[in-house]
Amino acid sequence: MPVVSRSMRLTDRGIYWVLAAALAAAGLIPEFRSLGNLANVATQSAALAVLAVGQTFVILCGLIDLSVGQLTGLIVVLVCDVAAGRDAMMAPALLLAIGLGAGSGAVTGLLNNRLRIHPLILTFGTMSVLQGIVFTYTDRSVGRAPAAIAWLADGRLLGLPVAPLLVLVLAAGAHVTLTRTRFGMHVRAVGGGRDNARRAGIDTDRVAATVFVISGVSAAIGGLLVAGRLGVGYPHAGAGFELDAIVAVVLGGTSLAGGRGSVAGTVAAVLLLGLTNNVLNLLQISSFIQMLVKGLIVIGAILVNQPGGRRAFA
Amino acid sequence: MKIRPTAICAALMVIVAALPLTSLAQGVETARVQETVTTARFKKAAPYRVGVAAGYLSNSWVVFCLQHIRYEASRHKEISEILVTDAGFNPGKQVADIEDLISKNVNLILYWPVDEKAIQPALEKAVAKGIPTVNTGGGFTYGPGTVANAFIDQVVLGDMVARQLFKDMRGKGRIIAMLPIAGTTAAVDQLAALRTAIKEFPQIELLSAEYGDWNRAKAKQITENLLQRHPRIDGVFSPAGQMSIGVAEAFEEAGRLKEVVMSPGDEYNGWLKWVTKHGRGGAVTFPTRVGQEAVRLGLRILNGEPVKRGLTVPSEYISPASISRYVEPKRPDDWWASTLPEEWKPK
Amino acid sequence: MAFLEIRGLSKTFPGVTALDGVDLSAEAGEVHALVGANGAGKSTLMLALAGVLSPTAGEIRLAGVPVAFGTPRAAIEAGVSIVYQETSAISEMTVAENIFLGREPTTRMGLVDRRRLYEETRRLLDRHRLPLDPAAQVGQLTVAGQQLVEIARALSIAARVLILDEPTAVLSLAEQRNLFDIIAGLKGPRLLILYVSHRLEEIFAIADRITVLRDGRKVTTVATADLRQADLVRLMVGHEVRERIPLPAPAAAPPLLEARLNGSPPRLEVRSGEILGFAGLVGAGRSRLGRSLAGLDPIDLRIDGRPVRLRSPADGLAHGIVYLTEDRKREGLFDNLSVLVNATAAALPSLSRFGVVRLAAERRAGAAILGRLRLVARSLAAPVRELSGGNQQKVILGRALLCRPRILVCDEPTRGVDVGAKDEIYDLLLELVRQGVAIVLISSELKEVLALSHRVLVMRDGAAVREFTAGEASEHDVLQAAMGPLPGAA
Amino acid sequence: MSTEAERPRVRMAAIVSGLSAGWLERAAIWVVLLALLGVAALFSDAFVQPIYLFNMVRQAAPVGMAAIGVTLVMVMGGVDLSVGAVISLAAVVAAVLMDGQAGNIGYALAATLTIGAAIGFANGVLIAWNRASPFILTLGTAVAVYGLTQIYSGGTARGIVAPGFREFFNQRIGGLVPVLALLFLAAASLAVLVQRTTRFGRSLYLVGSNPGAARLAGLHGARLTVATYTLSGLLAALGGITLLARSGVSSTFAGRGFEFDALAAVVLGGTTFEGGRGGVGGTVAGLLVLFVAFNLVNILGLNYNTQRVVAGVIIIVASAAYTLLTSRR
Repeated sequence: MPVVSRSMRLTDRGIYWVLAAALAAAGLIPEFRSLGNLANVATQSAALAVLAVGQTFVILCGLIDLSVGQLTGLIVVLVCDVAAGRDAMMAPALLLAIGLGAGSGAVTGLLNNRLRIHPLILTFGTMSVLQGIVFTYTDRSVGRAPAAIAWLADGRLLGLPVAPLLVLVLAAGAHVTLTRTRFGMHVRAVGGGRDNARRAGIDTDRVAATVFVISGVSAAIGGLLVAGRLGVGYPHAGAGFELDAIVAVVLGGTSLAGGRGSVAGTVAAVLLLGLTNNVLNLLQISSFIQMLVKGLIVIGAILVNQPGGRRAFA
Repeated sequence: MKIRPTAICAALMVIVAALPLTSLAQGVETARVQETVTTARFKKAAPYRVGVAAGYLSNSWVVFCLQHIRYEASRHKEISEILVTDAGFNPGKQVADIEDLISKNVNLILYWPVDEKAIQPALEKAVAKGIPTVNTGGGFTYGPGTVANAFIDQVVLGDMVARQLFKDMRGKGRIIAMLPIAGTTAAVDQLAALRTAIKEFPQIELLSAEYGDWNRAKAKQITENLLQRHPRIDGVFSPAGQMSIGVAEAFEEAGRLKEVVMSPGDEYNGWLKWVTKHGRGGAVTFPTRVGQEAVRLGLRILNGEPVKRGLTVPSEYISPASISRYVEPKRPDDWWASTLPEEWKPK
Repeated sequence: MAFLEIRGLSKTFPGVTALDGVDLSAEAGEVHALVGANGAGKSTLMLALAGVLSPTAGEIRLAGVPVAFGTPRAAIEAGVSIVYQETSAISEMTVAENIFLGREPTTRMGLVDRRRLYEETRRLLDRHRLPLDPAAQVGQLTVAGQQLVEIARALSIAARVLILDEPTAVLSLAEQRNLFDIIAGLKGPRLLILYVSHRLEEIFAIADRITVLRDGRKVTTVATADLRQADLVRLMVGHEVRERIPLPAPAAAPPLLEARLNGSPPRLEVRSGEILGFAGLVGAGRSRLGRSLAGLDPIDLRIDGRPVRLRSPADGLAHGIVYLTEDRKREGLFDNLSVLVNATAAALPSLSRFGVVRLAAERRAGAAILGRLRLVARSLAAPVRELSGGNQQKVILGRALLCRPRILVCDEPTRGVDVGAKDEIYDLLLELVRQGVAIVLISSELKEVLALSHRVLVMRDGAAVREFTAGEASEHDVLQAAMGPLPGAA
Repeated sequence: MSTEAERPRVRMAAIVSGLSAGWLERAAIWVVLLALLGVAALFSDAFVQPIYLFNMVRQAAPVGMAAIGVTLVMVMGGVDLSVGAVISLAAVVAAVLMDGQAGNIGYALAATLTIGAAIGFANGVLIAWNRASPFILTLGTAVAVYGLTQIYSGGTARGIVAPGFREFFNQRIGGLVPVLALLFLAAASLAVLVQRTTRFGRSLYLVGSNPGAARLAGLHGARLTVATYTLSGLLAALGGITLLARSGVSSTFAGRGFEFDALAAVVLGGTTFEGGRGGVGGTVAGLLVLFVAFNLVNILGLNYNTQRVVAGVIIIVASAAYTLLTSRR
């Protein structure tokens, strides 16, 4: 019997076409074609890519997590402050980051399951709380990232930039998780119809809690990358990341209603956004016009990519 | 999954509570400012491409500062091009912007940071490639990524504002402080200067320090609540004129403007108008021409001339009586008194 | 001690007692039908059994062991599976993924074994002769297809109890027949099949015993062999069902509505005061044609002899064409809005002035029409989702009537409606015809079409194949036309 | 037990309000508001002073104006995140067009409202005919509009507010009620009236509740979408003008973040992302809950950071309490 893989609909592919077109257009700029520049684009996009991959799980599950930006900020600050530039503190800092990310995600998941309020409002609230915690902790840059974390974010391995490699590994892992594990299927099932998934015997609360944990951990890894790049614990470091991540996920073809989407699309969308920044800079477009162009790109991409959504969350 | 999150949450709370806020504001150290920098390794032949890595551009002071940069560049034939990037308050983007400028082979980078520490590694990359970097604006940075600074000393400015305020209050009373975005150099230095100055005035009490984010509406709303909380406020420390207006309005609407002494603001036109109208407050300037000084400093570095690590652009006190020489009543509030020629003022 | 023993099961929702001390015993090996009017508590009982609802009081024993399924998962693990009335497959996933959702086969690595998933699905589908592609996206299947997915899923789970909650509501005749074969094949000494349905013919065809519920209480359990259809109806509704009023003759007039058809006859015509029935299997194109008439798909139309082009249902309404959808949930009801608002939704232009709704007039009009339909509701302000299926259908009928239709296109007007309400709907259609409305009646219930229509148009594969006039056709003839020249049909 | 609906014993008020939800559901957020006010009053007597409370309404007016529009959009099943950007643009544009001349006020306000409506119209057209996700689309619009604002203004809020403009809107009628607060309450009342009694309002609920059924009932979903987003853009522009009137504007990002405050108010008020529920009345209460919360933590003298924590907790607790009150079905 033939095993047929899931057929891809035309609309799911929109982002790849847009990315390919953007790459082709960018290729006309000489500076863009240098390998160093391409590595820059990939490295610059790494933290957002990790966050967006985590957010893909959440959105596929029909939820949303606005708290990841401030969580990233908190982790950047804590990691730098605890490590204070000492490589010996690398392990505790890592543990702290991952533990905090997972813990915060678990709390969000728990609240989501218990309180039954819309995840947008819930995580809007936790975002505010986390922001308060960050600034209670410090209102200015503190500490220093250890060299090992800086290497993770900015270094090279066998001539290749490390951060994009890390993204590749994580994205591949996420892809396999979503398409090849029972958990991944259940995420899509819960997103496709919570009650129906529940009737099929899936513990929907556990799935929801787990995706928030994944999102928290992705914020932790993203936070490490940001910390490595910035080198210091900058308390505003995470601001706005949540929206960029959500935009990337949706541009990547994942439906805000849940159930449909892919990690590959998300990563492609992150690249598209990074590419846009880079090219507009290289072209010396005024930053004000850049903003307009970026808005138009988001609008254009959503029009190409998401027919069929009619509701706020579709 | 039932126990862990709560435990971690609790642990987090403990961590946050246990770590004291140890960092104290550092004053600008004179020795470092005065240090001489040898610049032979940056010497290059013209023409020069100058990169400006702006931490943000959507702010009228910065817009004026950038115009000063463009104006000064126009006076030097050896500058062939100015490339400007805007990080929009995102240090991660500013890092990327600096990398992009390096890719564009600029010969000099002027910058003002979103967060000075965060972009140091990127700046170090530039310096390593022989591109000199000049910090431009309201802070002094000492580090391998910053070759020189053209700056306004915020500690000095904060100190001038504080002392003028205390003088106007006759050395006693209860004050509130309205500061810019929490964590910025401006907010940190100004508060540190205020706290230091207060030590000499035992009868001055700081009731509350708030962050109005350079936002007039926010400053107003915060003040409205401060007015509820504190039945008597004798003075307002607010070095940023655009927030001072919001603060003053809140006092005025509460009918309590008479009881309060407003500190000097800066040469923000809206504030200058307010000073003109009310004949009080005055200004301690935060000169936008620092941009021009930065360009000149950069050119000297590209010539291989030794320079001081820090070039200070001094703030001046303008009394309410002499404010009329600075205020431009027909211009918008969101405007700065400057020495720019008319044709170079923002359109 | 019976295989399944339910004692004193009660379920109360705030303000509503859905089940009131129901006892039921059923044996392994039998097909046990559960019948009752809408709101009798059949679905609640089944949901409690499937672990979806937890009962307020009472006890369920399976093979003598008390079971309390707190979750659907517990029920599944105990071998109890259910096919829901409304499709509950997840449309973003494939057929195979849906069938084994929550029970996916895995490899030793812990990954989902896709090969085995699809092979097992294929085997399951082949075994039960279900015409589904394991790799198809469920969202792209028809409603009937989605129902089949669920039946397949239930079949793959059911070890001890299989619950079918009105499984045939959306199935075509051939699929129904196939399902009955499957059910017959499944009957075995260890499996209890609980079968919930409105369709009496079905129940008499496949059930061994019948339990009748009324108003949340059990009326009786009887062996099918001991019962006549009329008796059953009386047990369900508590009174005799009236005989239907004979069909009035249509007016001799030029056609009110004409439409071009594929096939023969090449044209559809309906006159004022006439009911034209559409018969055919599900997927034959009846509903599509009905939707075209309402302005949802482009079609060549003539109204009063003049060519008309409808771009939207709004255009249709402007010409007096009102469409009654077959899919109440998806495009009929405004679930969370009140009964009144639901009823007047399409008639707002006539109930408002300068864009302002005349609330008093609206209430009067709504109350009048719903009163005429003998609606049973707590209040006109109650959310329409609280109503039973029959009453919901009445609300939608009321909405149609408030538009003063000249042409009424009804798609499955009695689907999911209990016997009593059915008769009331028939009466209403006949009354409308008497008032000169032209009706296009689309129904899967052959008896209904034949009893009500002046003429019956039979469709097959998107084309018209035959037209019968009243009295001329028997069920057998119509079926044969609908199914085509297949050997062994009907 | 058949109820004879021919003799409707149902009061008219019940039918009208029965548009979307039960009495309890609609009252819940007001209960939360009153409870919060009660708690607040324990901490500071400011919360029982009418002059302070009206001032709070004035503070809330800019976000509130936008929140009215967002409510209507969300009742219809959409969402509009571009309002913060439109507020920012409107505040700058209005000031620039006034150019310090009282004679320009009328023209400036008309032009500003037109621009806001045009942006909303563009949102509506893109959403109605391309069926794009409004969440992301309006986020994109927001970025584009911020870009436009920067291009237009060159990065400075370069307008000059006309004399008399701010004075008029900020004066207190009877020494108590600021004109701005009154204006906002009037706009909200008008919106409640529109939502309850007009065909437009009814259509919002019908389309929001079930677009498919609404289509069959003869409603034009696309036209309604365009009209509603246009209205939302218009109200956001009005919010920008309100902001200019309340505090003057010193930045081209004056309304940044207001979209989330508005969204929080709308959702707290019982309007859901699914559409067909809630309404402007609840939004007003939700908005006041937010502002009481913000002001309470401020007035308690908690520092800015603690304010964020408390505000977040209040948002979560208030919505949870609200859900608890309404979900006993």
